[in-house]
Amino acid sequence: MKLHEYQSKQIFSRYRIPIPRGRVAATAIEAKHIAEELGGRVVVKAQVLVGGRGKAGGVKLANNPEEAEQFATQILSMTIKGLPVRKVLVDEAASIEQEIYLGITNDRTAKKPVIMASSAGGVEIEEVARTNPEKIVKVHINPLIGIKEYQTRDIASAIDLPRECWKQFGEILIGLWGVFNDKDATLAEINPLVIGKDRKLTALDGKMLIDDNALFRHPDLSELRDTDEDAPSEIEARKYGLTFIKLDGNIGCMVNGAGLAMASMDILKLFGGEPANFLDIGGGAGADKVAAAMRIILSDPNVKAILFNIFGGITRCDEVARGILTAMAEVKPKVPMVVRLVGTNAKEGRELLVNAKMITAETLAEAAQKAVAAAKGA
Amino acid sequence: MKLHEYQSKQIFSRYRIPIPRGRVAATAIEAKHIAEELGGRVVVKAQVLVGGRGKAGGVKLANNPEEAEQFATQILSMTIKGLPVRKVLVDEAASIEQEIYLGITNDRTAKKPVIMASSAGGVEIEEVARTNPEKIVKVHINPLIGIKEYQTRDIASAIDLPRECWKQFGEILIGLWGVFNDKDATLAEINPLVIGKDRKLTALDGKMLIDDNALFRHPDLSELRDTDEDAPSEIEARKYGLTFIKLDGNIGCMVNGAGLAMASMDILKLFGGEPANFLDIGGGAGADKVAAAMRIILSDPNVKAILFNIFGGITRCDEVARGILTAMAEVKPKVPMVVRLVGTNAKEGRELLVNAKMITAETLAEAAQKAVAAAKGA
Amino acid sequence: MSILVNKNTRLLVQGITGSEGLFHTRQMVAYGTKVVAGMTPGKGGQWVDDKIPVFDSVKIAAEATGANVSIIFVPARFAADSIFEAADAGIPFIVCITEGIPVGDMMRVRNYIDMKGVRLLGPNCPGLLTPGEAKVGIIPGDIAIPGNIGVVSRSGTLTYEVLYALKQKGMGSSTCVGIGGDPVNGTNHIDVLKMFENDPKTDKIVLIGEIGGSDEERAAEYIATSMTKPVVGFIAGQTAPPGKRMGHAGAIIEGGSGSAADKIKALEDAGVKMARHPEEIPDLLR
Amino acid sequence: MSILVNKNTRLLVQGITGSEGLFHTRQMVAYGTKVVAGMTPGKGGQWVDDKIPVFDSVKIAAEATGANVSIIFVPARFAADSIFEAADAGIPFIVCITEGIPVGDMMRVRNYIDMKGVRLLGPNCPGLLTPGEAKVGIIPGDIAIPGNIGVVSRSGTLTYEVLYALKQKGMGSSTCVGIGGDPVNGTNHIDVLKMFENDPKTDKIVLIGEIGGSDEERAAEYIATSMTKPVVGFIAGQTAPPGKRMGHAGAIIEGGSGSAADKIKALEDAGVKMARHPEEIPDLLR
Repeated sequence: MKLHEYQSKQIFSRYRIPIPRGRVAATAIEAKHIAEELGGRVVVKAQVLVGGRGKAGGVKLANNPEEAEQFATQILSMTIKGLPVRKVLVDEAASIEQEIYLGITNDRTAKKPVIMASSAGGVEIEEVARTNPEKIVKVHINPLIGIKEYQTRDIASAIDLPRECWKQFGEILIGLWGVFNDKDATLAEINPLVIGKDRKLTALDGKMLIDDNALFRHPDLSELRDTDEDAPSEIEARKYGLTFIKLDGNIGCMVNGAGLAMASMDILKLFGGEPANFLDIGGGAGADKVAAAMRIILSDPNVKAILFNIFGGITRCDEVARGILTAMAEVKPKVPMVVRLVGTNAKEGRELLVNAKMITAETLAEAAQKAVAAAKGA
Repeated sequence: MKLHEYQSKQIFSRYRIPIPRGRVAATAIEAKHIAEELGGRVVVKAQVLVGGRGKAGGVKLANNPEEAEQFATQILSMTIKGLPVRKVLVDEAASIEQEIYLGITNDRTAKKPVIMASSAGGVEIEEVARTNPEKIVKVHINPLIGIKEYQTRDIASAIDLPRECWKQFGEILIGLWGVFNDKDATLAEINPLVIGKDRKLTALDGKMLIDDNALFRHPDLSELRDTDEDAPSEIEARKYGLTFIKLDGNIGCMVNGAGLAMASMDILKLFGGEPANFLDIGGGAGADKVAAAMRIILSDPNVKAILFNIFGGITRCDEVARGILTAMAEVKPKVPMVVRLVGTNAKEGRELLVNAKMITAETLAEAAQKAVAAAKGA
Repeated sequence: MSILVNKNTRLLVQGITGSEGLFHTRQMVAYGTKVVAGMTPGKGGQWVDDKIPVFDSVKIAAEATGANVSIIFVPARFAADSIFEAADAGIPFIVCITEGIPVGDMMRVRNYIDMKGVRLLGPNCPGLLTPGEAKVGIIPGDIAIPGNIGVVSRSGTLTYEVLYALKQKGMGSSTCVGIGGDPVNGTNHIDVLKMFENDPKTDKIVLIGEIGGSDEERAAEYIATSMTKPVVGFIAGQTAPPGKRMGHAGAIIEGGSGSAADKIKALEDAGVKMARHPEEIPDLLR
Repeated sequence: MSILVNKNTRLLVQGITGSEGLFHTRQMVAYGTKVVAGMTPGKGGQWVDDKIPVFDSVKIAAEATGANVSIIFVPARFAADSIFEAADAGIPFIVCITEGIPVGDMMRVRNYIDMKGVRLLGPNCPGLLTPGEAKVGIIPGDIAIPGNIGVVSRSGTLTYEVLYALKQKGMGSSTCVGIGGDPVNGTNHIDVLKMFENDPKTDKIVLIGEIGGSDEERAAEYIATSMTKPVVGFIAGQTAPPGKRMGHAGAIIEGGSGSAADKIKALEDAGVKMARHPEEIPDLLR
């Protein structure tokens, strides 16, 4: 789950990471009032859960409250990469001497959280990794003992931070580790962390990703979820515990298991088709869940055929068949459907579907080829 | 540093450990008001930093607010083991089905915190250790990963806790570990943890010791220090960074280093004397500190002689000598003083003291014998 | 022979009285796996199907029954604690089926068990199967027959698909190991490849990977430098769009690496024959 | 020979620019100890007395100078971090002089360094001295001469008293080790006794203990079962009142055990000759 910049920075500031004075606004007039409160120049920043808002014109420097209002009006009417801007953050403008990148994420290979820091802040770290990989300093944290002060100094030294800033930097990094660890983040990032003309460090921008699996420990964070970032069909799928991702093709897919679902998409492509979605109904799905999945697939007008590939294990093929029948009775689909049932109760499942006018297949390859043909014929 | 029961229980409750409703009172009329608020029967408990207050009559069950006032009046006028009772805790009376002991302390041998639990709660754990050692369950906590839920169940099972209480017990124990770990406690104890007739668990009494060395991390706890528990001379000594403990003998001791200080006391005893105090001036003590130490020793009217045993290392003997001269000029002591200076700048120190009419000694044994003789002669 | 589990496996089931735990315990028993004990806190003293004693604690269960492998079916929020419990009780091999464990929990678990020298398979995995000897997990027993092919996979049902395809061609496996799709897990491809390389009953190996992470790339390096036995591979997720999760937390394309194309290339360069789809695998093994 | 430190010791001083660190660095250099590097965060690039380079980090200092022992003189609130830093930098032997480190910090440190196989002496200790070879710590160099007596002690100045008494009688020591008085420390009596037992230069041993804990009792058991060399002992704190701290956090009489009487009895039962006061020790060694 992604957090907005203003949400991340609010959390940072609870961990004593200095952030600019500022507040979030949902209307241009609010933005003006905040700018008046802050006095002087402010930055008006679109709060959307995608990167590249700067290039899209979603970040503007305003010299006075009137300008702030004007920019807020513009920005609040924007849609950036398909996401409507619903809020802007109005922060006091900073004096910037140097921009630093500082982030903590998980290193799955090392099985440890890793701190990444770079003196080349202000641009995306992926960009730095591509152009100046030697500028990124990486230091692992042993999760059993947490971050150590000496590590903050090693990093400060490695990115050539002025010595007078080491102490502040150490406090900020220890705070960022606190955020990352306490909030079950998978990313906690300050970019840029700026050194001002007064030699004070400030987190000018903030980004956090929270581990969805850990949200049960963080009811306060769960409430912050912004569903804008997800397609409505994905939100609907989540309600039923389905993992659904909309794609651009025309063959709907319903599979149990993520790996098998990906393999099923791959084989469609191999035989010249294009999957319309990734859909994993998970293990042990009952008829209700299957019916919901089918409704979601069929809500996509691009879908010209559906491939069901179910390998029964915990999931029982007869349950899946029942779900298909339920959904068919309800939505009366007009597209051809190819079904392949193998494993637990496959025979019973096939029998249930015998009158459903579905195309059947024995092997995955056969099923994929039939689905591709059906989609083209339709 | 010891915390009072009410302070410990306030901290417990922040870690979601259930405690009885109640508040602390400094006057009998306050106690009455609290009893009125609580309604029903209340317990009035002396808040003093010594054990055995129950036997001393410092805990009373009151059936109504008037009784509460009356008991509070009595208890607030008491002195328990030399400590005046300045506050009482007024708690609602509990229904008690079973009393459990639950504590966490440090096991220096295992180098790990250890949970101690016993179904024989309500009495001091030292008493249980003496009479029913098999009734104490001990489980170590790995400080790198903290307490694990399974450990709470293992303990619940080992003390034969009713199964319906395991979940509550687990939450309480995890809370107690949070208290112990977050607050740098050296002891966090609930005794008794009671099971009520409604099968709910409540921490009826609470005790915490905080690691003095960690107080720099806990300014909030430092403020809670109750200096009543220490003799005034010990408080005065702490101000100067001296470790002083008053004893019952008549030979004052000033030594650098805790081990050497104890050895010096021991040798006095060996030669028939009785030390009046333990006093470690620490390493590198300057003249000021030495003078303060001497004033503290001489404030004890029992002192008939003083033994100075200084083994110079970081501590310079000439500095110590200067401190002795300063203090002598100020307090004009009338008791004989035996001084032994060895090590760093011993020669210079001895020269400084040549006119101070002190008894000198070469060896520790000689110094001790001379001090014993001086104290007897006086 | 075989790897990790066999006829001498004495299995303890953590979470045995839950619906999933109970269902799969019965399946494992039906397969012939020696399930010697179950564990559910607060249910100690009960029996499952009048045959398997249930205990309150792993330690007591292991002491009483000599269990040497543990399998975990408890809900995600309790799963890390269950792994700690098994590790602290001295169980040397732990299989965790549970899906959805926070990655922070797994970091702590992994660093701790490494320190203790305990092996973990999973989490979020289907477990493993030594056909004809022991089924420890949820892989359907009837889709695989004994044989000389070692199978290691990050996926669940995709693995079944492969085992089923092998069986259709009369090919069997020595052991089939599902390592799970989580970003931080206990056992990775290389660990299992090493065991297969040293297992006299295994002659050929099937490696099934997914997009995300770099486990397959590291496996490729190991295959190139240290393996003598032939390996056939398949990578799922060639059509997955960059940056989107495909159900498994691990299956995220991370900054250009971890893509199916990169993994396929690395494995091909290491001499692995790559299948275009699962049903091609049997032919490539001939 | 000798134990732990000798002519080949290449010492790094953490906190070298602090007043204590600087004072004792000069003392150690004057004694002949090879102090190869200093470390104070933010002071990297400076030099101490134009001879010892100062670094910002232990890792960089150790890589640049080949330091193989580190001594810590930093304030208590930073000391645990300094131990972690030295351990993570691969220093195999760390001496921590600092007094007043929170016991919770030391628990974490000890459990961590045990996992890493790093040896720690202290904290709250005077360090150690191999007369004529190396002084690593604050024991005054001129109170001991080379010889065949190994000294191990929980105390500071009391140890000096013993060394001084030995020197007065012309007796010298192989190595004198101050293990420190804190309740949780890195090296205990048994660890040092084992090293002395195996050290060909050590013929006799002096063990100095204090009230509190059970380190001496465990040492007594080790002496009784595993030592061939004679041991003379002394325990301080016979007159200490129960339950009161005597400066060292460890010196608390814990529920009847840890008393001087118990320790003396345990050591006597193990065949250790016990001195009644420090100056009796030389005679008991004859």
